[in-house]
Amino acid sequence: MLKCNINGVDLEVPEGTKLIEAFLKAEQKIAHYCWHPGLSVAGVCRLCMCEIEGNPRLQIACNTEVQEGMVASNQSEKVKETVRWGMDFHLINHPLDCPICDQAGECGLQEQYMEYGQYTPSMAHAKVKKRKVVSLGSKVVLDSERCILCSRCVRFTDEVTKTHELGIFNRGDKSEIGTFHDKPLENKYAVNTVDICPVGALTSKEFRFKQRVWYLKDEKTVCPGCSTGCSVKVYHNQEGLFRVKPEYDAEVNEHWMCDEGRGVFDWVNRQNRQSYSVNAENMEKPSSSELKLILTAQQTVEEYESLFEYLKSSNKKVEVYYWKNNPDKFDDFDNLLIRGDKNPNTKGLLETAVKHDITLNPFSGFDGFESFEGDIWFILPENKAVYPLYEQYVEKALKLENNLTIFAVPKVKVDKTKKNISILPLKTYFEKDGHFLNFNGLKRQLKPGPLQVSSALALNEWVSFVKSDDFGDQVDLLSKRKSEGFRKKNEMTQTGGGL
Amino acid sequence: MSVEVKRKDQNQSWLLPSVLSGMSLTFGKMWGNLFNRKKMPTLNYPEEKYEYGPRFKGNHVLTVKKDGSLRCTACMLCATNCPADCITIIASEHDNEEVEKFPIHYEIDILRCVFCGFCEEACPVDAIRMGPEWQSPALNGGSFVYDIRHLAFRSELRGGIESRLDDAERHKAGI
Amino acid sequence: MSKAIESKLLTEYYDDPHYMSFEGYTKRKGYEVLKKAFKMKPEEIVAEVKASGLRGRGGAGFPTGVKWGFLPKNDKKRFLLCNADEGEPGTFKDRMMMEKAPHQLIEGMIISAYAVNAHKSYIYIRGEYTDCLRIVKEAIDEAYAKGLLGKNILGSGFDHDMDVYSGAGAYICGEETGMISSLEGLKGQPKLKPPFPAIQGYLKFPTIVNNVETLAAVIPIIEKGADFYKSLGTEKSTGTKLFSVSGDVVQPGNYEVELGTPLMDLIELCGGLKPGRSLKAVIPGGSSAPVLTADECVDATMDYENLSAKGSMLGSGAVIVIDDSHSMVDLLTVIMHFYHHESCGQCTPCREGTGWLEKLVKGILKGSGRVEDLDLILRVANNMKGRTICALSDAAALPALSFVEKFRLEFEQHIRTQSPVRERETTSHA
Amino acid sequence: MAFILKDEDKNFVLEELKRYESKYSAIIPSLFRIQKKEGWISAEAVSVLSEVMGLPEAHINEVLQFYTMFNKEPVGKLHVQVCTNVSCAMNGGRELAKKICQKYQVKEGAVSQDGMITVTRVECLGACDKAPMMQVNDKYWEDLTQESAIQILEDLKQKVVG
Repeated sequence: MLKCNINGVDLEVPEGTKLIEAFLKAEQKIAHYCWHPGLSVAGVCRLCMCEIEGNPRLQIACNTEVQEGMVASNQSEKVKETVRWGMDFHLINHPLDCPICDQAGECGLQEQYMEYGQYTPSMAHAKVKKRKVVSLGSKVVLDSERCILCSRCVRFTDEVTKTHELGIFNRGDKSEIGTFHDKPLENKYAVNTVDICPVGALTSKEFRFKQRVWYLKDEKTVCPGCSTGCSVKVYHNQEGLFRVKPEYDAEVNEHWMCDEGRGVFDWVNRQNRQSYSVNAENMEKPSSSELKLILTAQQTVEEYESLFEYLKSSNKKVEVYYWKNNPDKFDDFDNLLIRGDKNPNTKGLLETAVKHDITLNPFSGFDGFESFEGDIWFILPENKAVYPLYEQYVEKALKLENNLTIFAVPKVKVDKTKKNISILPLKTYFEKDGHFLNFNGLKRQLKPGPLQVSSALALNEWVSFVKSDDFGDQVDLLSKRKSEGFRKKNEMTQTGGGL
Repeated sequence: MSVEVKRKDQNQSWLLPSVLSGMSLTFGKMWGNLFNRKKMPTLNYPEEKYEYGPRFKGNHVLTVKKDGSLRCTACMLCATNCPADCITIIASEHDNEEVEKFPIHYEIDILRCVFCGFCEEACPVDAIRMGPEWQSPALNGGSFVYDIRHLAFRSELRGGIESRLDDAERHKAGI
Repeated sequence: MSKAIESKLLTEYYDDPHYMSFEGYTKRKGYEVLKKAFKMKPEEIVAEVKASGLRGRGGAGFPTGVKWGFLPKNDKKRFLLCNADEGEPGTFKDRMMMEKAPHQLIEGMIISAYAVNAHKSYIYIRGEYTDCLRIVKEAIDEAYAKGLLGKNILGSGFDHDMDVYSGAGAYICGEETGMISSLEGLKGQPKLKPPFPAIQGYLKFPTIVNNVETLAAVIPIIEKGADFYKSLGTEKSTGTKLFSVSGDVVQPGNYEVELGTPLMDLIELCGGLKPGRSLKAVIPGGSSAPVLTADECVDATMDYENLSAKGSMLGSGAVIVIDDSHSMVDLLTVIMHFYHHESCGQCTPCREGTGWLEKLVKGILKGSGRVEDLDLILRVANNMKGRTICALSDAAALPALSFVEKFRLEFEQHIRTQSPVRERETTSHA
Repeated sequence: MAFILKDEDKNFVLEELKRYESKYSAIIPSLFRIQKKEGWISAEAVSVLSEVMGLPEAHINEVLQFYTMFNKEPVGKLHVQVCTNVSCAMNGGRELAKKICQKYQVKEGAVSQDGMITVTRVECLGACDKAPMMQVNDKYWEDLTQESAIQILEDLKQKVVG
């Protein structure tokens, strides 16, 4: 450990720490654009200037390693003046189209201008014109004029994905980010470039113009897209969920996530959900003593616990079937984040099953079910897109004559005259409490966010209903629970501003 | 604290003179208005309508460019700034990359509006203005929600408001 | 004032047209010094160069021996690079050296490589010098054929390979790390320092980068000893230097003189100013060096210390003489255009600042400028200086600062005559 | 017009790949080779080169766009590059460039109608003692006057036509 002093704050940092990291660790403000903790040092924005004792020249903190006893500060007027001018140099050719720009509200330039801005612009000449609204591929749009050439995106494709699609072409103030014309930015991690872009130069086609970011709240959660279990932030408001961004997690995904995972918000939105229960009273009737249960690894450990406990205590003859997505691609891994196992909690399911001494039979369709007379519980996966046989199995299930209970997040279309089928809406990962175990057994906690479908319950909550005596009343109550009104509230005026 | 009580003097106890002076004023005006209609301060609403000054802040108008397209860029600053939360905008991608973003849906719930004018002030491109129109009658609730058709293309409006603004002309005029 | 004489240490035989061939070169004692060097230990050569006080001739003037001493003391792979990407406006000495005496460069490089124990070297020649490329390439082939390159050179047990690499038109590749980037096949953008090239340079190997003239100057140092070399020039600026004199002199060209020669003598050596003209200014070290006014020129001597004391620098030794027929506004526009054109675009202050400066100066030239713009130029330039990875932003800022500061009257005059209306406006504000 | 890399050029590229310590170093020589053959470097050429060299297109394009000596657009048979930096500007380099443009009725950077001449202004070419100067294709022409420059170009034009 090295001792150093940052703006008068004494702290100890491990060897090899960059000065800028020490600044951030000491909770000192320091302007920066090009430096990103997950990428190599470029040192081109020249904003993280600081004074180091014993060095007459200002140094950039991102390319300086902390030395024993180093005393650094960025409080002097000289540094502040330099940073103000550094900001100005960034802005002289930057178009002021914040109103149109999707990044407005979370833009590095806006934020840092508040702190380090010059406020009296002295540039009175025509700005350099560059290309606008350039499609870099199916997911990302580029606006060269807004780009400050921090090179984060280029370094990302060079260092993280190693796909090398992006480059900075030309030189001087004509430099532009771009792809080579017949090789667009198409990789499975492309939208990360949008996240790391400190300005609005790169925007995501999916999220573009859907919402202004200040209308959104974020909720930290775990991506249920595959067994990697990246930590993510889900952005939502009363109208629903709008996007997912990665959250730093040193043990799992560091700063990144895959583009597939960015789609995990869609099935949470109420228009795609089973929003009411069908024939819930079936659950109350005395049922058969035999039960077949089909499940996937998309529920939390807590849900499996309570489910298995119930099965054990119910004195029924129970058979549990475990439905895997794509069994042949199940163990794939792309050496970065994406795994073939598209369930967030495979490890959790297997461990809980062992703990409760439950045998998991592989599920491969309803072929052996014809002679079976007892009850069937079918817990559908919430992320149905990764189950290629989903539609086929659901269709088959709906034709069964057994007393069938479907626990579903996605909409299930059912003939209402069929009294043997009951459908119970489930909560998604975004709405429930509990935890997942990822592929190597790391525990990741879910936090319940705002409920999107009011009658939805988590599996463990349904199980506790089933166990209780007044199941019917409870369901009635539940169906009367009104969906929360969702008029778009103006967050800014409500909180009294605070950009 | 003491209060001084004023005693009534003799003249004030006589009511008739005051009544008569009031009547003379009333009838004086009545005759004056009857025979000199031009000076009459009231209007025969709704046949006659009063035209307010150019600074009057009535119903909203969305300004348009010379080519007839909306000036609005759907930045949502008006909606953000609106204390009554009466503006709803849905943005979309424009084919022209110079425009980039435009509203495909712009609604003002005029019954919620408090006519504070914050939307006008928030607008960075002078796309919304408070106009000379001040009556907002309608037959059903839905008609109080004004959409683009109602808000824009109002070249017939008078009262000092321009609803058609061209950037080139404005630059020339030094705006 | 004593009339300066050329002291031809490097250019002694340049008049001989055969000097460029192997035969011609060996006839003039070529490759003799190499034999002498091989009898010395590498450390002795480094010590000798250090003792001679030889400073980098490319522009920065960093002591060569000290630079060599930065290399890690081990046997790991390392490279010697010769910087022949001569892009500084006004400089043409390396071109002449390579065209007239390629073997001199090769010999100097072998000695230097032996001293720093590098077994591979590259000569990075700017792409526009197609003749140089051809000549040097042929000379290298010749040297290979004669056993002066390759395995076990002259029986000394020292192996060395040499190659040329052509630049492709970028001023910034004259900066040593920019050159390393270019040689690595990247854009010629300078790299962050630290780590310095001597620790991590070409492909992360320790690398020494020296100018053509520096490497050639190693020969006389080894031949005649450090003491002799030190006896030339001044105390801190030892030896001789080639000055590329251009502009308004009668005989522009390369002149090798001792360091410390008075500037006026050097101009005299070039035949003086054109008849009927008077001196207005001199740029003493390539376009990036701050300009000297005629008054400052009088007692200026061409050495590192005197010029830096005058706020300018010796740079690459490109002396551009400007007489009273030229407008300083016009010349600054040319210089600013050059730096705007050549900024690599990496660091923000330089990328944006060079463009801004050009717009400002051009505005003044074209008549849309205002007196306030002069202050703005100073502020912009001051905030570009020393804020970037390499020295290009300094190189752009320094001439802007010196031109505007030293010739402010002329600039103001220009603004007044070109844009009288605006001028009235601004004064009325004040 | 599809770009085809001839076998000899391909071999050259493969040789260059082996010549330097880093594969990337072969990019500049390979681009020069293509430019020598084609006169300029097209996007197709970059694609082909990327395939032959096994290096990302974006990287080769970065290098191509960075250096000024690579022609990203077709140029005339005589590529006239007139130096307009300080020393040459002081001796009439800019006027020379303008004069040549006028004479051949061609805009700077564009190709003249007969496909013969492209005039570009370039930065210092290192011949400041013989200013003004120009480089026509690879060759330097120094100590010019407007008349002598035109004369030289006329002669060269004759040679090309002949």
